[in-house]
Amino acid sequence: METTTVNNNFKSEEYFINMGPQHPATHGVLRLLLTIDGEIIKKVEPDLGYIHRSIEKMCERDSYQQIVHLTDRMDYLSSHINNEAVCLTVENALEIEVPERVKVIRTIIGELTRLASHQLWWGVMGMDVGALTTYFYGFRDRELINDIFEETCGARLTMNYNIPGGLMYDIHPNFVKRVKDFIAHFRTKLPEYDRLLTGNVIFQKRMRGVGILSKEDAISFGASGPVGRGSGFSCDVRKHHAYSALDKVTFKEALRTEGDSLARYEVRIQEMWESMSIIEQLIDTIPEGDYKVATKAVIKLPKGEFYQKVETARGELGVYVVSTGTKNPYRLKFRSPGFSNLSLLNHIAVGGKIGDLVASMATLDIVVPDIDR
Amino acid sequence: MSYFGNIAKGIKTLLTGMSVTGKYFLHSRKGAITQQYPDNRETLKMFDRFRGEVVMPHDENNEHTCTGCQKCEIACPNGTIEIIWDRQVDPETGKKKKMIDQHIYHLGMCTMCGLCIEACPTDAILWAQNFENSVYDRSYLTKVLNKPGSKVKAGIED
Amino acid sequence: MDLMKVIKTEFMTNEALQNLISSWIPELEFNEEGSQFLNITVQPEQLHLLMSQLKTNSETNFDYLFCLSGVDWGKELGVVYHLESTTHRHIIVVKVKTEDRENPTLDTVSDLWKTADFHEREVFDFFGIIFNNHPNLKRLFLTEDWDGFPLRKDYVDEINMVIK
Amino acid sequence: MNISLSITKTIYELLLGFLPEGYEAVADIGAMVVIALIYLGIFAVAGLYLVLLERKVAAWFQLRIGPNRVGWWGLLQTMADALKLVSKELTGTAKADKFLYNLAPYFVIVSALMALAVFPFTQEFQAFDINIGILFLMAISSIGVIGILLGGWSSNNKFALIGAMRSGVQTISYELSVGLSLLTMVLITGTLQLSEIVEVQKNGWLIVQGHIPAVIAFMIYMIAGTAETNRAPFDLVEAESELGAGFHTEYSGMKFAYFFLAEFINMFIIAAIATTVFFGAWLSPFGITESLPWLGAIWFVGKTLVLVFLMMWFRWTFPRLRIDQLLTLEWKYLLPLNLLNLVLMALIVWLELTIQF
Repeated sequence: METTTVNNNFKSEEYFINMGPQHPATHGVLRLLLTIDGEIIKKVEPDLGYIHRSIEKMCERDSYQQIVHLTDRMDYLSSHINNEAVCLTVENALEIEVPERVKVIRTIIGELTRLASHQLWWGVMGMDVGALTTYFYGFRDRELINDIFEETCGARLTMNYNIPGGLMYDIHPNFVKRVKDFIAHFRTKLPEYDRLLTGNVIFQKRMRGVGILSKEDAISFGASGPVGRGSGFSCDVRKHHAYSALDKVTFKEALRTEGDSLARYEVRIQEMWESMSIIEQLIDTIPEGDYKVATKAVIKLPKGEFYQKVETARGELGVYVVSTGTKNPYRLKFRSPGFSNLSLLNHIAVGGKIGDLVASMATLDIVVPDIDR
Repeated sequence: MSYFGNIAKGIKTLLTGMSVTGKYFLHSRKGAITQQYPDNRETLKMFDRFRGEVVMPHDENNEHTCTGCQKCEIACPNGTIEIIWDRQVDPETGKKKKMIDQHIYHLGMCTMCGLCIEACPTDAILWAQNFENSVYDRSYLTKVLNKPGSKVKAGIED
Repeated sequence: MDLMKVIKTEFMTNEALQNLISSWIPELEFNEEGSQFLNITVQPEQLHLLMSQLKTNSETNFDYLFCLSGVDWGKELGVVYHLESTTHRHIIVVKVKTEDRENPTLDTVSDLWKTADFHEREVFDFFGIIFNNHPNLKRLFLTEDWDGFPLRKDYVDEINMVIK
Repeated sequence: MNISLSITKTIYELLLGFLPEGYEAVADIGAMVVIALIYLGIFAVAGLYLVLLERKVAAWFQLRIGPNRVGWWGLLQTMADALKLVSKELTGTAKADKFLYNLAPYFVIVSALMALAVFPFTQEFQAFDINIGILFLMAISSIGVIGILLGGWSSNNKFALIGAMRSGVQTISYELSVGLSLLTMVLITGTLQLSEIVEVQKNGWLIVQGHIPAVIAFMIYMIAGTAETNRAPFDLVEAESELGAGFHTEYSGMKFAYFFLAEFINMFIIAAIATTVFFGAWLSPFGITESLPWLGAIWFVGKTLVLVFLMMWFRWTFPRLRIDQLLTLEWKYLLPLNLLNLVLMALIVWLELTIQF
């Protein structure tokens, strides 16, 4: 997009524009400093920290049970998977073997969380490119999942259902039926998503070839989740480092090689199909048994370092715990997917238009509390 | 003639999209998912596990089961619960026993994580399904969970 | 999908990795105690050399820096790099420590992994570790005039920090 | 042929009856003022109800209920909104060009209202029947963009400026398609006067008379017309997710309401032009209600509302185009097709292949 100007009278001038912290497209309090030449973006500089709560520092004073609920408030759209990451770290460190039932339930709810997150993303994605109705269709289906969560976990968003050693309580008796009803419902609604938005010629034009991220760059930028997989980077933690009951199910890792916004979009749509298939494989065979194993009231991790990665709806969440053998972690670092994914925004947005920036940012699926932990 | 082919294909995809919204438009009468909240208060029932606020159930003799063990206070990540207690002579056994004076619950600081209720050995505190917690002053959010004059149920030990 | 075929399974065990890496730079400390990965402790001067070797060597090929964390070890400040190879799927942890708490300086790896750009800014923000040759080293989350580095163990803020 | 001046004439004669001899000029001006006031009253309210309709239709597309609190079925909702906007404080940026900043909303609303004058709602109910009706409409509808440009530029906000510049680019481009697609139909009618265009359609609506090229012209007209009114999928001027609110970011209170109302009146105008030119204005299908001339207004408004609904349907279904795609659509697709269509229509008229009843 090189614009060479012969006549100096028409020489364009770069200017700054402040996108956010209050802006409809930044989905939260993210501030982007844009350097623009007309409509063409020359530089994007994210300015973070508007809602940084220093969760990592708070973790250093909290017990391991209490840390779990803080992770709800990082990436609130995949709160259950965040909880699971911390619980798995603690369980692995203590070498607790949780019952099969817990593993299966965790996986089912984790996949439901992923579905709910992608549904919300789809709705917001449509809204970012100007199709306002998608928002409501996405939310309609997400409400059903939230109802399942509310019935079993007691909360719709920040569930805190996992505890180190298992689950806070057993699943609700209605859980299995509700999940099955939901899957049956959503199998009819997901094709509608495609008909309304994916196939739309305007949408295709807006997304195809926009915000291209090559595979090498995706790896180098530490992109994970659908962002990495849209570029052909096979980074599904569920495949490569299976946890909970994910080693018992078969599913296809959604991969695209194009690396543009449309590829990232399609990866998420395919992931919704795969998540539904994972749930269907597990929902009928939830093993009987306890929903938790007893842990000590005060959990002390052995001296050492522990790392656990899980696949949230946004990508790879890593929990790095340095323990000195006390009841609090010495240092706890969350490697959040959104942080790495945001760092590549400048790379993919430069040279595009303002509309392209909004579209590619929507496909990065940024949740700001995940970045500002 | 891919030029005209593209136009035809494009128009077809646009019409497909319009058929989706059009279908919902025609079924809008019964398909609406709006909950008209203050109007549907009678029928709106929360799930029984819904975490609205922490309450302490009292029985008909104004007795609760809180022994003042403070496990909930320790479990709480945010300092939501404060228990003011002292040792009093139990009138039945004659021994000195830990008794709560006030079980203070700061709803404004609560994140509804549920750790206190998990931690409680005597099930003295429970979740209530009330979700209409808005008040005009922040100080109303600080609640004393044990009722005035209440005492611990006989035979409850931690 | 033919993408799956690209992934070679030349997985190297921790032992093999240790033998290979110690042949490059002899003064490295290897440690597997208390961690599920192989830990390498490297001197700050050799950090960049080791990292570029780890990335470019075709046998190790650690091209995916998935976690970069600053740690305050009490006496020293340090950075922990978690590396994974997307082709061989082995994982390694590299640690680097510096005892200079006043003016801790390490080499940047952002020229090797672009993700380190943001992660190193985060570490600079919270631990005050200065990365040489970093393209844009300035505060990321906190304001420019923030006093101190909050994730250090000796950081005190009596107003905002609630200590239990 | 001056059949449709009778509403003006009626009022003029009424006024003349009150006034002494020799005051014809006063009566003339008085009649104009009265008609202007009537139109202003009708269309201010109609605009508000269009807003309500839009909100209701949007709600139905989106599985919602829509406004239903103020008045029965929410019918007074937009009235209440308008009252609120009237009572709001007018804020603005400190460094705005005050004169142009205040002028811009009036530009937009006045040009929108002016266009209403020429529509033949029924045979009699037409305020101003000039012989260059269509030309007048096209001219007036492109004045509105000056208001948008002024508003965006003078409010000293970068988002508003980007919005305004987009608006300029967009309107200049799509003006062509609107003009050419109407010109295609003028080939059949042979006149620019709206009343005569209606007269011609007594032999069948123009979309039937002109069949294939007329349908193509209608589709192009609808696309370009939607773009003219800056509505989704061409709402780059406002582009909520990109520019916040676009050109009217810095406007508040009644000044914002003028922009808002003008958008809806413009939508009505675009649909009304289509009704007049393609769908026989106040003529009923197959002449079923020709014996009751006053029913024409209902037919006119009914047809217009169907087209307005179509535009709403577009808005609530399609994603927004990007600015370069917007121009690609116009210059690479609509314009060549339009020119081709014009030739086709000329051929059809020349060979007398039009369908006449």
